[in-house]
Amino acid sequence: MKNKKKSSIIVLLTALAVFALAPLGMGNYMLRVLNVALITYLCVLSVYVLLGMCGQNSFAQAGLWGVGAYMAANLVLRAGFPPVIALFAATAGTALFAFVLGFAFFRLRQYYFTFASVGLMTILNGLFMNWEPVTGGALGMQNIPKFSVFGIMLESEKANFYFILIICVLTFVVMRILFYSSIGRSFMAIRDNEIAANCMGVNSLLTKSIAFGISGALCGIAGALYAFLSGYLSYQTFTYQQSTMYLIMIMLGGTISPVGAIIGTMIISLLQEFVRPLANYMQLIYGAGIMILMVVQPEGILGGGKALYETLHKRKRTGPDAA
Amino acid sequence: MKKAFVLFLSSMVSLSLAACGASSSGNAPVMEDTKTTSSAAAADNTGSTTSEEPIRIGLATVLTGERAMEGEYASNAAKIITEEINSSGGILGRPIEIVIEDGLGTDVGAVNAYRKLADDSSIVAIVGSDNSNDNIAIANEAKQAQILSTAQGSSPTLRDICNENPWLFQLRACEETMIDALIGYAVEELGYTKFALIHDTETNSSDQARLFTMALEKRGIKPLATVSFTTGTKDFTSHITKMQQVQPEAIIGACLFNEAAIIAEQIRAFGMTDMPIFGSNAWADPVTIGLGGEALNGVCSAAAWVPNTTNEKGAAFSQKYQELYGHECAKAAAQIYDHVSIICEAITIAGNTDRAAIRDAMNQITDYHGAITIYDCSTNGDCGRGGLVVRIENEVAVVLQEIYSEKDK
Amino acid sequence: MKHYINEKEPVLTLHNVVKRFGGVTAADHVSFELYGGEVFGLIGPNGSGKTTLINLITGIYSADEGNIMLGGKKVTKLSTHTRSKLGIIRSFQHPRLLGRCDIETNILVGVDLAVRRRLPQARDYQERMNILLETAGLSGVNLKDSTERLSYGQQKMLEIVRAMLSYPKVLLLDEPAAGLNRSEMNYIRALISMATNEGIAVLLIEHAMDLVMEVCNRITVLNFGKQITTGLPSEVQENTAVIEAYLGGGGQLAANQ
Amino acid sequence: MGQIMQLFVSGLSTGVVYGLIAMGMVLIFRAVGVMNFAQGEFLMFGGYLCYTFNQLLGWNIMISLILASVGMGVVGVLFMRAAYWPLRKAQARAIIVSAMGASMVFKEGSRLIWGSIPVKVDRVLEAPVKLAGGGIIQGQYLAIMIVAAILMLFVYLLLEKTFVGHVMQATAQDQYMASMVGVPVIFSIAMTFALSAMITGIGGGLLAPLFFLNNTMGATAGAKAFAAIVIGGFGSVQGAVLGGLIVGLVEVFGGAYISTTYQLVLIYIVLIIVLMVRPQGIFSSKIQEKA
Repeated sequence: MKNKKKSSIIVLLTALAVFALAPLGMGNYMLRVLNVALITYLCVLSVYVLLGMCGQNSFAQAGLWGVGAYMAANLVLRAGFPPVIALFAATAGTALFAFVLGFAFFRLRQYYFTFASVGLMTILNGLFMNWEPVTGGALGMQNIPKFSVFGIMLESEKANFYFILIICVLTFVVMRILFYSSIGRSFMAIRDNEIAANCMGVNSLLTKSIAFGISGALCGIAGALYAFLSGYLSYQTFTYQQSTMYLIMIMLGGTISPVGAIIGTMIISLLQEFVRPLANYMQLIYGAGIMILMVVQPEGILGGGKALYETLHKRKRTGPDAA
Repeated sequence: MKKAFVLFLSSMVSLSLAACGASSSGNAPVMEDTKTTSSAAAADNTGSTTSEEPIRIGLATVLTGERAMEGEYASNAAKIITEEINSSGGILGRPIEIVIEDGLGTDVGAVNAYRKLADDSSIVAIVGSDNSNDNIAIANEAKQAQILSTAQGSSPTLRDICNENPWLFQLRACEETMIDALIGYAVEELGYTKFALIHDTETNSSDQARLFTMALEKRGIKPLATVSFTTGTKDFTSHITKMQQVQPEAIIGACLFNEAAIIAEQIRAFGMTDMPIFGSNAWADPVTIGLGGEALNGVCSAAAWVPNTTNEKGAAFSQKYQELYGHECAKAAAQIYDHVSIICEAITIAGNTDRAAIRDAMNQITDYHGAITIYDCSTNGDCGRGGLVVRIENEVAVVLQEIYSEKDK
Repeated sequence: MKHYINEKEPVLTLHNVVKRFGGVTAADHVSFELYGGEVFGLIGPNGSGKTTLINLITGIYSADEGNIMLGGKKVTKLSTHTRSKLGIIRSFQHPRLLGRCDIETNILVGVDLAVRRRLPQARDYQERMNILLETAGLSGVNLKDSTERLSYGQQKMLEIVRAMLSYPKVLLLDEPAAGLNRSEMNYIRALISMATNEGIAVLLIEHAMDLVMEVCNRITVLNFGKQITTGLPSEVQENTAVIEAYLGGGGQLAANQ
Repeated sequence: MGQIMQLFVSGLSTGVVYGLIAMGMVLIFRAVGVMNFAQGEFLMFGGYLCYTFNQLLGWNIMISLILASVGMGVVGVLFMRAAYWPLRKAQARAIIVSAMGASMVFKEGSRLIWGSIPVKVDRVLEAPVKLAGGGIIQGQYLAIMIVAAILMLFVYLLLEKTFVGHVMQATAQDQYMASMVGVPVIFSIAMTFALSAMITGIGGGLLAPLFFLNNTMGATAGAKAFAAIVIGGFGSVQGAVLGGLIVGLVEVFGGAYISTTYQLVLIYIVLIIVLMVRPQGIFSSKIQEKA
């Protein structure tokens, strides 16, 4: 058992190393694609926490992403805070925002909550577009400075890549810890059987709100990172469609582990860039691809892989026994 | 078990990254495909001009998604201009080729498309999309990548951004002069003093609404009512009743094509058949007229372009477009035509395809007669110098006034 | 092993509890007390309101009338999770485990509850877990396996183990023996006696009469939500009203005996 | 007073439109228990089919509408077979995702076929009609009201009075039980998808002269139909229609008296309030949760 764990850590580290070395010799374009994919990964991870762990499906994640982004941009541009503080404040602020809303929304069960989240998403997008004093209206907010800490400014795309990568790795680790913690278990208890969870002392409303708060924190970080990376925010980015993309990503990757979020995000983000040369047919192929993948692999790539592994493993294990 | 996932993951990541690496090096087969889609016309003609490597110009537009219409016009126009230039000998003895990338209609997509073009060292300049948001999103990118880029947006915000950014040119008349001319016509010639303003909150339209208000204020008039709506609104009853309440003499509209047509139809349906309407440039666009039909008759608009333009170059292009594609040529197409021609002009002046040289040459263009208007690029913003005040009669936009102004330097 | 521990204070008291669903009265003025260390049987024909009563005690349903007291504290209006944090823990007729998690996670949910209850012994669960798994006949399973790999009986057993790990004051077992084979029944017996030895008050709903008669100290019989009688197993067995109810309701008592 | 009347009339007429789309959505929701995330695309596709017959082939608008509706029936069955049927045993969200993929295919496919420049089709009734109580209603809206009323009656009669309807109802109640008593589940679900697509398709054709057709028209209309279902109570056809009317009225009166900019936001605020107060929707009885 221990051995297995050790080897899987080694493999994970190797994967990380490959990833970390990847940008060498990569152009600005591909780096930006990767950077946005990493930021998207944080949002998809937030869907993992809510949907994968806690069983609650939200379509408001892109809205929370926007809340984080506009919050960070406002703190830096209007209030003059240094980016580091803005990053933390946006994370905490979005988390709090989501947590408080969770208390209202999680009085609703199952898909009623999902419906309310669609409403929240639409309302937030409407605010991003029209609340001029705060979000700059449709024109958006420009000239957000790059992230800087201790006087070091992350000017280049590559520097940003490593910075975002580090944050992604950290959040991944935090999610693993969460997964094995008592909070994580109460999430999963609610997902698998809410009534049984209540009977084992899990407070549904509070626990779901915490899950929503954590997902808000992830979206908040992602939002702040996006604001610093792109330097420009507008309502076009934080849309309901974007939220649906997150769901597509997590479902294609698989909801059973945060690794599914990585797989889903990378596949969808990179698939979009790979089908780029098809120009006019790009979105058609892309949509068809999503549909086919889902039909072929309803449990996501990770779920399908797990099932495949288990059948192979069982065969291997029962084989010699039977003989 | 976890090991399997992780192995799978790592192999996937390395695989995809390998592929990314390949595509980012710039000469991957991926690029070849783009060529075939965007420069079919070029391929036909290269034989007649020269066998030299083509000069490649990027075009970041929107091919798919909600704003795909822009891309349809843009790629059609790109084919015409490529063919035109190549059949007349090309630029610097080399044919041109337009490489199209899809910005998806989102900020992220616009930046990705732009960067993909800018990263390709064989591309000498980039034509930007017809949307101020996209243009603003790429403003800093242009500075970083140091490649001549053009913006099609007409907002004054964009003008200011361009004036600060040596690499970004607003090859379009800033809406300010045009809207001022339209309001001047309405107030001074037609004598209206009571206006109600309806506008979309989307970037261009809200900018236009601001300009309308400013132009009115200049003449000592305040709009009696200002109502706004979001793109995609289909029922304007509440907006129209709000405007009706203040009993305006004329209605000013700043919005996009679909909404312009719907607003016009509903204003007419509610009995205001003779209400004069003054609209932003989208109101006189062939797309809007095609949708709104006779409801648009009598609408005056500050347009950059009408298909039956008096401009010689423009008329020829408009006719060619109509023949080739079977629908009227809209502003979105004419703009691409001008942008590419001006870039080619800059390349000719520069005498080589060095990105910096082309940029410097750009500022030397001070009196270029394009299909839409005359361009003065001595400063980066507000390069288009003219526009039209048009009135729609019998579902055709008729030019009332041609506006032309010198650039203040 | 019938040791009737008559403590002064009951652990759980139901006083005239009423629950109506539309026109049906599923619990009609039910009253009884549960003492620490005793096994209290709740029997009755199908649809007599036994599970409803457990749902009322755990707070899944709220009582229309009457009071439920835990120790000296009134819990009638409290939410399910608060009641479980006070020590009212149940098992389900059909096991409700965390179906997509491994066995260990399921067990740890019980430990989590103990931690949430701020019990000092909560964190040293390893030893108790091993004892419980052995008592339940689960010592052979791989804790990393998914619960789907367990048999139906094992799942039920795991649910009781999970409940026991949270050190309940009152343990409500909803038909633990249904669907179990003979050897698995023995594990149930062992688990129940372990609970009573720890002074836990056990409420047992069961159709397997031999088990009920064997382990219960007292029994109450429900029919159409009404308590027909409450008493020692021997008394209940001879009560004519009870026999009538069972015969009327399909003669289950007779069939089981 | 005249103005309020006008607002009321406009609210009702757009409301009927939302109700019509919502009705199609509810039929599928009842049958398979999952919201169809490609319903807006049915609307768009139906509109384009109608455009093809009416504008490209030059046929009469009524004939075009009927043909478009029949065409949409086929599309509905194909959609069900490709995007829903293989996933019927999977989690609901897998079905949602595959429908989202399908909706992209619809949108982009239509763009490739019909282009991206918005178009329109002929109106059924041309002239605006002045109502007795004050207020004007556009002829086309009147036509939509009439068609919607006919369709609602048709759906009611089909579901309640015919054998096919009973089969569809039975399947909607419990697929497993239905299959046990010999109802061909795939047939019944295919019928439901076809019916839903046909209704929505006619809606698309009727809306095309008012909203104009482009490949993304489904999204806006779909968003409001969705609100209609949630507000009215999903699961019941009547609820969807009434919900549509409420959305229409909230839109118009909210626009007139609160804010025109935030019309859509207002609708969704109402949606959230309704969810908070009465999650099952205004006109729906509570769906008993399984304990």
